[in-house]
Amino acid sequence: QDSVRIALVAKSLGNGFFEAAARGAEEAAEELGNTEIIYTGPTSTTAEGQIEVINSLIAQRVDAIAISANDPDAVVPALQKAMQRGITVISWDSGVAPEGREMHLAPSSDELIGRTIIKLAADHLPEGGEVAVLSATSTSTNQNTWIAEMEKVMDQYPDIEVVATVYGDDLADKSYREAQGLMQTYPDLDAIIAPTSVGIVAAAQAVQDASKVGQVNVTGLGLPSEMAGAIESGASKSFAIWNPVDLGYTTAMIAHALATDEATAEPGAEIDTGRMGSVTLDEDNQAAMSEPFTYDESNIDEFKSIF
Amino acid sequence: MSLAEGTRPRNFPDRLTGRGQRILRSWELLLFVIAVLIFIANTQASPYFLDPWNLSDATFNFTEKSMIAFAMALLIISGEIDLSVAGIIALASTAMGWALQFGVGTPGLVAIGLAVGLLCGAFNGVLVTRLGLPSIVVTIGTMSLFRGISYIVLGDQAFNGYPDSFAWLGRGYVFWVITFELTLFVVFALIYGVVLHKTNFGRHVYTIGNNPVAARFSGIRVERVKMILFLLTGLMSGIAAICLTGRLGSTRPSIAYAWELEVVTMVVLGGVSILGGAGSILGVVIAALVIGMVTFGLGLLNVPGIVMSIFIGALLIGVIALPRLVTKLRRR
Amino acid sequence: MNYSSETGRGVPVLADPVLRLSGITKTFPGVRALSDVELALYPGQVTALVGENGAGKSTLVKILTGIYQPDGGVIEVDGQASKFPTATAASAAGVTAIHQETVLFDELTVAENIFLGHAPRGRFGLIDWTAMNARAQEILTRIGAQISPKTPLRELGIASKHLVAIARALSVDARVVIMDEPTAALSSAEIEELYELVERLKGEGKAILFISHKFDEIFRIADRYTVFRDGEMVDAGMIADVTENQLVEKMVGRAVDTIFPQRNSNPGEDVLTVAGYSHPTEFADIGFTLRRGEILGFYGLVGGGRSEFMQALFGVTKPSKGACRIDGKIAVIRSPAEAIRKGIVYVPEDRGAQGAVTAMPIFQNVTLPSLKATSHKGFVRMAEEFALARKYTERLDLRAASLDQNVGELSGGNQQKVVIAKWLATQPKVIILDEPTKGIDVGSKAAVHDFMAELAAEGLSVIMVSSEIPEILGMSDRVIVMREGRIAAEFDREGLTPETLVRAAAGYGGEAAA
Amino acid sequence: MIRDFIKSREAILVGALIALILLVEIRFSGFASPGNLASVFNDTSILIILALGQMLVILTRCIDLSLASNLALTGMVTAMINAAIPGLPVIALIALAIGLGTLMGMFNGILVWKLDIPPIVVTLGTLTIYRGLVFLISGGEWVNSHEMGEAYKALPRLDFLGLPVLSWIAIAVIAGFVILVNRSGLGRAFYAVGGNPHAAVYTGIDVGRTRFAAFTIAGGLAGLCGYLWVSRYAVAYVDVAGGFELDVVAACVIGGISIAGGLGTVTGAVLGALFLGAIKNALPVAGISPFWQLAISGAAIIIAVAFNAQSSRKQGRIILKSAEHPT
Ligand SMILES: Nc1ncnc2c1ncn2[C@@H]1O[C@H](COP(=O)(O)OP(=O)(O)OP(=O)(O)O)[C@@H](O)[C@H]1O
Ligand SMILES: Nc1ncnc2c1ncn2[C@@H]1O[C@H](COP(=O)(O)OP(=O)(O)OP(=O)(O)O)[C@@H](O)[C@H]1O
Ligand SMILES: [Mg+2]
Ligand SMILES: [Mg+2]
Repeated sequence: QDSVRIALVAKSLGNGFFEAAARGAEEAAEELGNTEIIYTGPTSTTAEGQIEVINSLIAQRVDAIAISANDPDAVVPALQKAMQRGITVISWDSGVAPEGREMHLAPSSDELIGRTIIKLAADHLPEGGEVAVLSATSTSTNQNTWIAEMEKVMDQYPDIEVVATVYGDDLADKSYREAQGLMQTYPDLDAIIAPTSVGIVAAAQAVQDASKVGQVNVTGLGLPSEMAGAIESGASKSFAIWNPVDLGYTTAMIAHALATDEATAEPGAEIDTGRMGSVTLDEDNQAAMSEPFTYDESNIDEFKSIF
Repeated sequence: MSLAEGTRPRNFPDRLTGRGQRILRSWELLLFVIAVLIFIANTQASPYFLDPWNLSDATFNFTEKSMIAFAMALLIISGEIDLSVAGIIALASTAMGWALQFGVGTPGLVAIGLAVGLLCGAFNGVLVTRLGLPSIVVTIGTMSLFRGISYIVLGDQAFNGYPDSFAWLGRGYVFWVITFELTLFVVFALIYGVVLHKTNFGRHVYTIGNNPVAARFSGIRVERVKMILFLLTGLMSGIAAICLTGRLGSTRPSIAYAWELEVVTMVVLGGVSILGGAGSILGVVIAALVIGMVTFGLGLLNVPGIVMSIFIGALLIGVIALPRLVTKLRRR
Repeated sequence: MNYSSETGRGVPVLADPVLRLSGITKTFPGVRALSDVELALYPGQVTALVGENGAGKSTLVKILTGIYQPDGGVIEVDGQASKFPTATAASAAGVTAIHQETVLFDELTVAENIFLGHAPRGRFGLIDWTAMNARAQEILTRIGAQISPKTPLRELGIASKHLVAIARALSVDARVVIMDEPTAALSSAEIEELYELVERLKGEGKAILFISHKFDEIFRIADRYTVFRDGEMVDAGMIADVTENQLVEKMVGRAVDTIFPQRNSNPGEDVLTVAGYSHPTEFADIGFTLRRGEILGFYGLVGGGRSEFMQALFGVTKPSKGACRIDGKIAVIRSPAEAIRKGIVYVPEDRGAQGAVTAMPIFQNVTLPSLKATSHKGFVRMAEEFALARKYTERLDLRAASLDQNVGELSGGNQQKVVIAKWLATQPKVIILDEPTKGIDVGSKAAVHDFMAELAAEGLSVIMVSSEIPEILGMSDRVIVMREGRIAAEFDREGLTPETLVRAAAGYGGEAAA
Repeated sequence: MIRDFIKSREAILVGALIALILLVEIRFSGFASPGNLASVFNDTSILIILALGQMLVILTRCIDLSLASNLALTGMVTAMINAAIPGLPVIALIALAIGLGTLMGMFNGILVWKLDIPPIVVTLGTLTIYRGLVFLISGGEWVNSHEMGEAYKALPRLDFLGLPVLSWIAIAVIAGFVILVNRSGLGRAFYAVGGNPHAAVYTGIDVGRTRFAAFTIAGGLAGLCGYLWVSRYAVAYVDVAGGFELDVVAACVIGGISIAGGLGTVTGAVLGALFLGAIKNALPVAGISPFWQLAISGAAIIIAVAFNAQSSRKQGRIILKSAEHPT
């Protein structure tokens, strides 16, 4: 029998997060046997690029496409075409509108992430203080959802004030400059929350270069391999992330199950995800993995070589 | 002619070389051979390549870009360039999305897309022809300006919910596997081919590209021709914006990011001289097919896009360098 | 082959040549520009190099100055075989040139234009600007040019630019000075200065190669001559041994009638009336009438504003004031297109930049302003274009390989024929010819003159801008002299003398006639 | 001299720059403080160095669109080598970066020189090729801060006489350029080749070789910037400096370097870069929405080019002697 071919489509190639997810997917493929992972994606984070990739995957008649979308709507027609031709389509990480996929696997629930990022900052500010948000590209959906979720729980932290939200466009230099700008505009800034792996690294570097280690704590979502330096220098006291390896692993497991008809995507369905246990779909055919995991001095060395 | 009597007027033919010889020496033939080779290589490399539906899907890789490339070819032949085309797409798409919020229907959206394209083209055209500014610099500026306005309007938001009739313009099929976009591509290829090669206007475009001063002294309204070309390029960007927006079903400020360089690459690969004065639409058509086939063929092998772009970059330099290298070596 | 023994004819050979060329050959794709050419230059002597357009004179200059490499042949300097791979090598060997084209840099200062490539160096090999300016001043004074070395070149007029080019040639310590049509852009006073300079250089023992189409100056300053025809050296000798007519015959390979065509002019009704044409900076208050079948000469010193006015009349630039009538009707001309439609055409002075589209074929150049006639509803018709182009190029006796040959591949005279053919094809009422024979050899020149006469006889009205007095006197029915942007005088041909013209052009009581 | 300067476009740029700084200062006091201005300069250092390289290329009537890709590739190579062989001294890595960048510049230059391919075509091609190579050698992986050596990261930040070494490198490059451009034969050749390539040949200047030199120098500087960028931001990845090539061209244009060649000054290029740098730094500080940034820099380019064209418009020759010289 032919092997099951699962395409894992990243937002763009050359991003450590997705590389790590691909490793997780490979792990799942090995476990499942007779499964091939096609890890692919466009050069830059555009919808047009992803559509080209999807078209070529449809042409190859892969068995499943699992995509982290650059635009939840723009990729829908292409994915619908894929589904019409019998390809299993799921989204993971950054979602696709419901009509364009069978189910969505969120790395964590938006609510949990929103709560976590403010908590990370607040834990080190018992007296309260000023925090600012350094987001990624202005067009990425998940960033904005998390920030919105964070704002919903702000009343639990009356002493903490969010003074600004700026965008680093997921570019190291721009994020760096934005972080610098924040520190100049708000001399009393206590923390920068960057819910993006590019922004958090750049912000930590900016804090270090401004000799504000100890005054400004950088936190948010980042990868241990990229943040190890910042933890070491003290620019960041802690940060969180879900485990991309686990995310990729789970995605591949679900895609395989749906593609081989071992499971169907419908509200309430429970899908077995190997070593990760199982996920249950909600009424929107969405499933969330666990709460983000927090990394600090105590555990960074253990993870920095993993992802 | 008293003085010419001493020497007999020499007889010379209209043309020295026949049509066959001209074709044999043409750039288009070289490009066509490359296209055929790539086609064969693709059929060998992937069993999925020779499938009408797949090939039909693959045409989306180049149809929108090549529509702009046709107008850009004329503009570059006339000695100017427009790097703001992708910015125009972003702005036109944003304007359509904005109008959509007020319940404007498909015909209205199309009209807005075309109008914004024309306006942007007119803006570039005025800066270049009236103020006499170099187009490469002006359009580097308007490239940021047009897309920048999109960012100001949209920020991190997106417009979506385009009606199906509008989406059809980007996704619809006219007949079997023939998409609406592909039909437009063919129609525009014919129109631009005829305009450039068979009309007085086309001749004026070539003349201006070769020697704008002599063109002016010959009674050609150089500024007007250039203005028309900027308007056409804007209009084609507007049309591309309509198709692309219809296909994506959503508008974000980052739409068509970095397309300007891909369009210019297509035009130059098609044998249009970046210095102006030479080139053909047939060349651009073949170049569009070559780029489409390369990206699709490599895509089928799951080669990352950035590696494809190495391939296309090398193709661009290689195809232009090769004939020069050969003449150089032959002259030794 | 020994040059001096062959052409000696009792001429005392003074010294060994400084520079001797033998067997020099140069081919361009499709053109043999020079074949097996001989030339020797002697210290303290001026050798005139004459030949028709495209005979290969400038090509030889470029070979001597290291810009082109010959395909074969030997260059000997002081009896030593040498090679000039670059312009620097040539100037190091003591060969310097004033080129036919002005080869200067608008954005650099005068001093730097003079010293570019061999600027005085100071410490660490860095350019010493102070020394450069001082030395530039020295040279400029020496050639009698009143130009400050620190002025940006772009602020100079065309004649001053030419003086800078001359200064540049003299800034290297050369033994061989080549001048390729050095007087083409100079006024008569400046030409006089140049002659003096040549005398001085002769006195310093320099060998001079002087290229010109003007026989009066050749006979005035040259000691020797060399004649090129179609890329071959056909004769050489002492100037004292030849007459002007003999020289022309050697050049063209046949006897040439240098007398201007005989015309019976009987101008008809007024065709063009110009009144009060003015421009803020270029010209003021120009008015005249032009009649049917008339040739109206415009004389003046270079830079007198004639071309500027003609271009305004043709719609290239806008006049600030003034009106013109064509056939009695008021005509507003805002663009060349309008001028062409109303029957006025202009053959520009700068053939390469304004006249011909060199990278396009002959037939397309010819039909450019007549496309309306050869096309059908905006669609081109190639066959009709070829027919039209053939008709007019044949009439002008064009020499070319084919009608789809690029104009750039033609010699200067033939390019001019293409440009004229282009305008005749529009069947104009008035044709303005701006320096129609500038840089054209005697053969082609006579052809152009004959043609002009023929056109006038057919009823076309001709305005001829020229800086050559014989041409003006020989061709015009009437002459208008322009000076500093205004009409200085108007004359009938009858009884007009060169002196009167020169006086009018220079201003009464101004510098004396040349 | 002073009067000439006041009328020059450099003076206007200085004025615009000061006005911009004061404007931001009004909204946010402290922006114009020496410390902050120094940090803006430091931030703009890389742009300045690249703009100077690009200036040479543009002076010769060429353009180099591959500078940012060159930077990304050299940056990635030095980072990967640093990660793989931590013992290698930083100076060797810098030499390597410059060497590699120079090679890439030479590749562009040789195609322009020997095969006479239009520079925009050559560098459009190498723009994608060099960037693609970054992906190929890194496999899309990042090189992260903790994988880099301390010395590698520390150099650009080292404080020397109150300024970081990065700033000093920019100052050294500027000084070098002033001498190169104004006092050396090669420097003047750049102007000659761009001002009138045809005439340059008659002056003994080899047009192709001079262009080659411009591309080579620009490439070498891009290589240097590759190291500086990666060590400054302590991260190397495929998209480093993506799209930066157009910023560099924009800096030159704003600085009055004529795209037609042969016209421009070191001061202009530096000021153009500083102007862009100041805008980029001022926006976040002045609290202007980041979404405005693109449109503002676009408008700045258009205004600058319109302005430069206006001030350098050829004054018509004046033939007419006015009334005071009647004949
Ligand atoms: N770069 C070139 N490429 C091709 N052909 C050329 C080139 N330069 C000159 N020729 C040709 O070589 C021949 C000699 O030209 P050259 O310029 O030496 O003539 P010339 O004697 O100086 O004429 P003129 O009196 O018009 O200046 C002409 O037929 C010309 O068309
Ligand atoms: N300073 C200058 N820089 C560049 N070109 C110049 C300059 N001065 C004059 N020219 C050019 O020289 C030509 C002659 O100038 P103008 O038309 O004013 O005088 P003219 O009386 O027509 O002289 P000519 O005898 O050359 O026809 C024109 O084509 C003009 O563009
Ligand atoms: Mg000549
Ligand atoms: Mg003139």
